[in-house]
Amino acid sequence: MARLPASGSPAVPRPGPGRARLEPAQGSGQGFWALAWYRFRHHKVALAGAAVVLVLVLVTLLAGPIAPYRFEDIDLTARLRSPSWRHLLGTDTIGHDVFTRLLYAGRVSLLVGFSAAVAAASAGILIGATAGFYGGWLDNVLMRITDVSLALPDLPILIVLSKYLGGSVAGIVFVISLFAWRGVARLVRGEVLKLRGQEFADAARALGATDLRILARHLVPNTLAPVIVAATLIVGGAILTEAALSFLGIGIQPPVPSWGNMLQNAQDFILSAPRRRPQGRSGPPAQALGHRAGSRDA
Amino acid sequence: MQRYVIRRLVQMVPILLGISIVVFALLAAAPGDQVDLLLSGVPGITPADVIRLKHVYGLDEPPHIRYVKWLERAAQGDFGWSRTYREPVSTLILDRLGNTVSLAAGALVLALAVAVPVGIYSALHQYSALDYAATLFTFFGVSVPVFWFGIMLIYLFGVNWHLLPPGGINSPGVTPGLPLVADRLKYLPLPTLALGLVFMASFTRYTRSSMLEVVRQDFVRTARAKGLPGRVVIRRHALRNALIPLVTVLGVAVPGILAGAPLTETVFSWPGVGKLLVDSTLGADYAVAQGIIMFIAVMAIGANLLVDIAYGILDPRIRFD
Amino acid sequence: MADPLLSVRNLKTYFYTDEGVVRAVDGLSYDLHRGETLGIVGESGSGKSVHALSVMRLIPTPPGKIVDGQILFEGRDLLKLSDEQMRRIRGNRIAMVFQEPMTSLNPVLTIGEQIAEAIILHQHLDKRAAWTRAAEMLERVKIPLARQRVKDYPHQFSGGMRQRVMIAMALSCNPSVLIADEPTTALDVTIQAQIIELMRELQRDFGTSIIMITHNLGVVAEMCDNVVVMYAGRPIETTTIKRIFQEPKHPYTWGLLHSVPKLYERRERLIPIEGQPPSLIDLPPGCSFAPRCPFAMEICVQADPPDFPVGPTHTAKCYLYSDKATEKEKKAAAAAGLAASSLSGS
Amino acid sequence: MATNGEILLEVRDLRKYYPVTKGFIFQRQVGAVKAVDDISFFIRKGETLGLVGESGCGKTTTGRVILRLQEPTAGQALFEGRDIFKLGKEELRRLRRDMQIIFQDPYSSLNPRMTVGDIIGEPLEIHRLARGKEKVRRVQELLEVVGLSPYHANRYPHEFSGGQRQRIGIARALAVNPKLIIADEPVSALDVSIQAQVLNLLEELQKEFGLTYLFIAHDLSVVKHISDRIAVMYLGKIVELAETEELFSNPQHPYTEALLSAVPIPNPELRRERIILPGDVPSPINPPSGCRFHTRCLYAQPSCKVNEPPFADIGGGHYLACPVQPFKHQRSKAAVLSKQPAKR
Repeated sequence: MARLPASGSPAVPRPGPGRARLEPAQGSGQGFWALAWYRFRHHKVALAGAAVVLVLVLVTLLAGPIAPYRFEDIDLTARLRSPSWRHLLGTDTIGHDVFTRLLYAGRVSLLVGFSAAVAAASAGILIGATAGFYGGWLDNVLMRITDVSLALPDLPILIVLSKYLGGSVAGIVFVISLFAWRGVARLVRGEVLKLRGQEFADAARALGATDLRILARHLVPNTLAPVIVAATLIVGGAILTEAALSFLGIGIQPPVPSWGNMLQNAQDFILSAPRRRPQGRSGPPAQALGHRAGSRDA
Repeated sequence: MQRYVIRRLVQMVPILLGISIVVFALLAAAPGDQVDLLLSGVPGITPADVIRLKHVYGLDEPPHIRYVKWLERAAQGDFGWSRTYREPVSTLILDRLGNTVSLAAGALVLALAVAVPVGIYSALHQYSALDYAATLFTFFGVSVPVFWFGIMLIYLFGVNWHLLPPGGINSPGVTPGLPLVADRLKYLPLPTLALGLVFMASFTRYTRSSMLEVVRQDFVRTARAKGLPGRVVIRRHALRNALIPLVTVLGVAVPGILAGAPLTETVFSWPGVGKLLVDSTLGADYAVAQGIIMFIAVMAIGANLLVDIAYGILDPRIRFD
Repeated sequence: MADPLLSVRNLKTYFYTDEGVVRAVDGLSYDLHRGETLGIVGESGSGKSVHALSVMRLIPTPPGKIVDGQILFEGRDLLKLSDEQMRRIRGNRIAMVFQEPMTSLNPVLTIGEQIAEAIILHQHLDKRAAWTRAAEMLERVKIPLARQRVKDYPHQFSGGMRQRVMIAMALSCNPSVLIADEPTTALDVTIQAQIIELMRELQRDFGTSIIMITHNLGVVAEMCDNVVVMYAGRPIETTTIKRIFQEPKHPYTWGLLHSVPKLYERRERLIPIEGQPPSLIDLPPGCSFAPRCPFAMEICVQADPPDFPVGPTHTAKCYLYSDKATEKEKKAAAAAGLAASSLSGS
Repeated sequence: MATNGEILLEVRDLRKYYPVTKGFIFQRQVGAVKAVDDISFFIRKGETLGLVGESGCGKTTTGRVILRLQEPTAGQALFEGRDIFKLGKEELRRLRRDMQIIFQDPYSSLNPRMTVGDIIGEPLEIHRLARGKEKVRRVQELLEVVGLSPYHANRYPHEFSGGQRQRIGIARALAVNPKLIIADEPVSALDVSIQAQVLNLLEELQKEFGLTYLFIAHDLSVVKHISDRIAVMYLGKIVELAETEELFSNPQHPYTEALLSAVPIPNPELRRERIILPGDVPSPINPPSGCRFHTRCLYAQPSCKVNEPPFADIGGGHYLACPVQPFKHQRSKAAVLSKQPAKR
């Protein structure tokens, strides 16, 4: 991995008096969460993204009541229909209602996305915090592995893996988290290393706090903000990866709908029946867009 | 510098060994091998045949022995034999590597060519209309999956408007030489754009934020205090400092592009190693899959090495380390 | 005395932030004469550095803006010049040295390039001559092996050496005004002594007028002829170097002098200035120091005091020196040591 | 200051080297940064020992190693006769009630995610000194002791100014009723008008609670103000140690002399010829041979390059590491200073 230029220089400048600080020093009277909420509210893009995500989550969770059909329902008499009041987004090659399947597929996607993010973030925090806090050879080996594996293109390996482990939602979540924890681990390790050198961590040690207490009360809570951002990115990334794998035919298998396998279906159809509009076009992109937007700077 | 490069090259050896072990282990752990597949495919095969075949292929040996044997042969350029294509894996890969590399290189160049100027403009004219447009584009770019965007491109340019071929790499029956190259140029734009979009977006974002950060640095203020005109301050003082970190992003982008290749190539029926990987995985052609992953790993790690070296050349703080 | 070289009149620089308008500099006036070293003293947030960037017209806009005032340099108002005209003054007639030597030089250019570019720009020398001059300047600031070191990059120099490079760069076009913004704050004390010595020597040789911005009263005493003390964006006392230390008139100046421990003075309890510096967003209506002032009167919280003359070349922004203060109040202040105080021995 | 001469902490031959390593996976040591290299001193009960030096001289490392925030390379540190460096984990945890630290940076020394009450209450929790209502009461008491208000307990660090944060840090250190406090540049990040408030507070607390301070700083006037005795460090070594008055009126080491003369005096009448040391402080990775100061010393003899001077008492508890004492008569340059009123 390329090293970024170190800012460390022989004479560390003291944060001496005379340097202007423009941040409000006193009297604002808010806790950390209040401050975070304040910033978030004033970030229009983040707010818009969050709104989109919220709507999507609600809609997919309520897929049962909302959807007009069951996802496996097939109407062989009504194949490849254009959007109509009966089939809001039309039907696919074998007569599935596209709108219904889009909703259920969203459920699968969100499930995969959130599960992978939670699994990867937990593993990442655990490994990253241990490596960063204890250092030494363990850290060295762990980080070399992460460095190298981060330099590898993950999708090709995922493709091979999911051929055997995929197919089911659980399998896909497992395979995706297998690769997603590395980023979190590296992030947490970096943050922990930085925080460990901060004086409040030393203060806790000087007070006689145990390692566990220092980690749990002082270090990890301070890494959570960037971890949450990274985790939301994992949600988006996992949804895309699942879609990609399903699109290639090695992810979620029909009849369970997934945005990926629906697109695969659509592609076959575009090339074979060129005059129709492809279906599912607003699915994954809008979803992912919401996620990315929502996670940025949050 | 020379010693540094040599040291890094030597370091690549254990890394590649590690990767090959991991990949080999993963494939070995996968249920079902070539013979098991035969078992379900060929009628009338007996258990005795299975034992005999497994022995012929060396599959009855423990995995570590098999790995060592594989490694021995791989070191001599022999990555095994493809069952489906009935060709040596190395020939198979080398035949298609060119297609993938040209696609990836095209995507990278396209991404950079758009991202760097847009990112710089965006940073220097923060909150301008174009900055907002660029930001919006960035969101779009990083959110859109390659395969969806590819299908849309095919649908619009290939199917609806008939401007460009919807897939493939060459029209049938084109004579080799210049006509072939000219013909190829029609097939390149869509997959290149599809593959390059994400990187275009993320490079733009990176250039913009990097530039914004540099412009706030003390030394830029020093340059202004010298009375240098604004463009000189930007060109001589800000730009280089802002673009050096972009090199790091390139290092991360190369594996990313190689990762995107299977999808793009599948969507556009582009005969590269990515599509080959997908096909061979679907067809349980292990030797091919393993070979391709090793090739991709070498390319990714090689790119990383180049990035490190480039960094050393560009940044005097590292050059004089 | 002749006309001042640089004359700042009622300068106001505000920053428009989400939290409100930060009045970083709020009505600063002073004169700088030829060959003079003027100290601008204040704590963090007093507006001394923002003022320096205002004179250079380097305030980042937005959020900052010079909203009022004049900066007369050789009779011309710098605030009325076009960008192009101002550019020709910056680095040429008025140069600046910054606080952080570690980050103020471009890491990817050699120091020769960085010094020479200003010389080429303003003195219209060719590249070769500019580099020769750059090397000469490095010699002037006593960098060993200067002729070879022009080809080195900033990271190959220590903090003290980088500050020398900054000074060489600033003086390379022989400016008439040098603004030094806390040039020694980031440095160790023995290195600080080297730099102060160097600046004094160069001022003798080049005859540059210096505006020395610092929070360190010792540095002021060592280098300056006259002093402006700033508090919360406003100048509260202006006088000569001797009078500021012997007869500080403003309660803040007085408090500042008593709150720092002295190296060669009998050990006694320090008299701190109580309370915290005010936020520059919600300044109190009266004197901004009134909430911390031990001598504050009723009028002090109602109206911002103007400058009162308290000596031939001495003004203080304090109602104690007006007829608003009763004899009793004046006496109380005098009894506490203010006004009549001369720093015994020190 | 009430010192009864009893020694609270004695440091003997303390060394702290940081290995300089190279290598990708298998790191090998190629050298060492000798941050602290064989120093010895003691602190008496109730006194303040000032440790002064320029950046990189090892003064901060010394403080942290004594607290075992970093492990020493060699040496002993006897606290009430027990060697701190030999304590087991649990014994060390108990010792932390007796030794505390106050940090330089009021911004990074308080956990931004905890309320002031949690920050000050944490030591009470860790050592099970108080819980529930009792803890709340103790925290409020401590806040008052350092000059803050009890209602500040519910606020977060970012709502306070630098000086107030430093008070919070002091309250945290006081919570365990320590005997020794290592104050690591406690006022150098503060504005001058605030420095005095904190210095006065530290002095008051010392009187009230009978505290012993190891006061680490680079600002000589501050160290002079607060210390009973002062140790001067240069490049990992203590070069001189003496009673404050003695050190200032009779500095013996050429480095001490230069350091004193380098401090700008806030008195324009006293513009004086100063001793300007040539060059920069050398790197602690390859410190100069012999006396480490010889490369910048104005009085260096050829032998200084070779022989490392011993650190010895030259009489009256004045310790010095310099074989040449040439400048009793050469000190005319700083003579102006002796015109000051007598100090005793």
